[in-house]
Amino acid sequence: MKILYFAWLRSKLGISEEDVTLPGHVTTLYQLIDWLKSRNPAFEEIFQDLSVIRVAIDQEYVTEDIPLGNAREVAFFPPVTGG
Amino acid sequence: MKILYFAWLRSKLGISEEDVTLPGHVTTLYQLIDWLKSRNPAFEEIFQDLSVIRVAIDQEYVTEDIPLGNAREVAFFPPVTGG
Amino acid sequence: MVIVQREKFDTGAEFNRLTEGRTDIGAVVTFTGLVRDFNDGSNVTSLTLEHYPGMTEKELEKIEAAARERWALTECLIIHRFGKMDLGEPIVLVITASAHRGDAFAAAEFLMDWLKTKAPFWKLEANSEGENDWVKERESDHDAAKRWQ
Amino acid sequence: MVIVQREKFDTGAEFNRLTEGRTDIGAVVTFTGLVRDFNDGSNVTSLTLEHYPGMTEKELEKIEAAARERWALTECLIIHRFGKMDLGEPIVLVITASAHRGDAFAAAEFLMDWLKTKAPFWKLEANSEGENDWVKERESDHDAAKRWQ
Repeated sequence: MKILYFAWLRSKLGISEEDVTLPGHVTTLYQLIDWLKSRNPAFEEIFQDLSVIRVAIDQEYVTEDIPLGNAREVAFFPPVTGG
Repeated sequence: MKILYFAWLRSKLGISEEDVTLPGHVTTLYQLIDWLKSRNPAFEEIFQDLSVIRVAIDQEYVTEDIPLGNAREVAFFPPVTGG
Repeated sequence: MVIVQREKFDTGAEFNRLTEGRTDIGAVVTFTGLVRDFNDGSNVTSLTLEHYPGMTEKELEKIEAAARERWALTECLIIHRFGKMDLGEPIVLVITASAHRGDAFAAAEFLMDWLKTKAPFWKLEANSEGENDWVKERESDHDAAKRWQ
Repeated sequence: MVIVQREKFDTGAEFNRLTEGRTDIGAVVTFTGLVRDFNDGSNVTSLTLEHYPGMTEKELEKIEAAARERWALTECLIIHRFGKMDLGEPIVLVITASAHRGDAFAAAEFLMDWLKTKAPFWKLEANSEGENDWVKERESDHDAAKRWQ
């Protein structure tokens, strides 16, 4: 599964994307976030306040904890500020 | 005093402006309209329904019967349709 | 600025002139009105705009001043043509520039709504039956203008 | 139509391309967002826009489809840039064309409001103190977007 980070999440982590193989017990979005946090304090930090994070699974916005199913791409980013 | 006519008032009358010398008893807008009507059936016709006529005295809109004072120019026209 | 002219204008060129070298403008809205081939059920072949020289400019200047009083505009331009126009030709242009988009949008709509109900222009439409008809005022234009009272 | 590009665009040229030879358009509204030298109290020296390639285009296409469903548009164009931009450069362009001005104005405002809250772009501002700051979301943008619910 590909994980993408944008804007200040990307600059704080120092990476824009990574390929991960999920452990068998990680099957939902919130479980994914917990697992990502468990790996490293930098991830713990960026996911501290989920109210300032937006999530897209396979390029579609997601606002609650849903099963990851066959998702290929999960993106984390701040509220958008374009236009 | 100069009297101007625009749009369908102009085309119905066949004139776009005229210079008139008002008789002494014509001192307000409505008196002017009555006097213009009295001169000729074409004027009688265009002023039949004042709700479809707009008036400007010296290039300022007027919506009631006001004294003509030293007005130099009175214009009659339909509701505007520009833009 | 207010311009009343017989000649065609170029929306893009006016946009460029207005924004050239400016770094204080965050938002620009343009509205362009064009001669359309269809109006109120009849095929239009050309349009002639009559106006009241002198009063037209004064009214447009009042409308611009009212917009500048209500919103923070860095630039404001109104161009309105008169005379005969073919299909597809531009009739009217409004450009509003501001630091923020809300002001630019609101001011442009306001300018068009007031212009449509206050500026002394009258449209004469030629149609495919060879008739020339004075365009009737629209109730919807008056309703739109009332929003700003 | 939706275009996401690094290169500058020319509002006037896009306007001309869109209206050229058309006689069915009565009203065209353009909105252009430009890089402004001042934001939330600091002097901006340049702007860099990051985006989410793939998702950006999809979101903008959804926004265009939503606008076309709500209003009668003969044309609709969204151009949004990414990458580094100097002061005064254009960032975003929305053009809406319709038979009537009400539809063109409403659709252009709607497109900008939704784009501001849905399209995955992020602004990084460089300021005169040599800092680079990610722009914060604006409450006012969310309030504006709520109008269309």
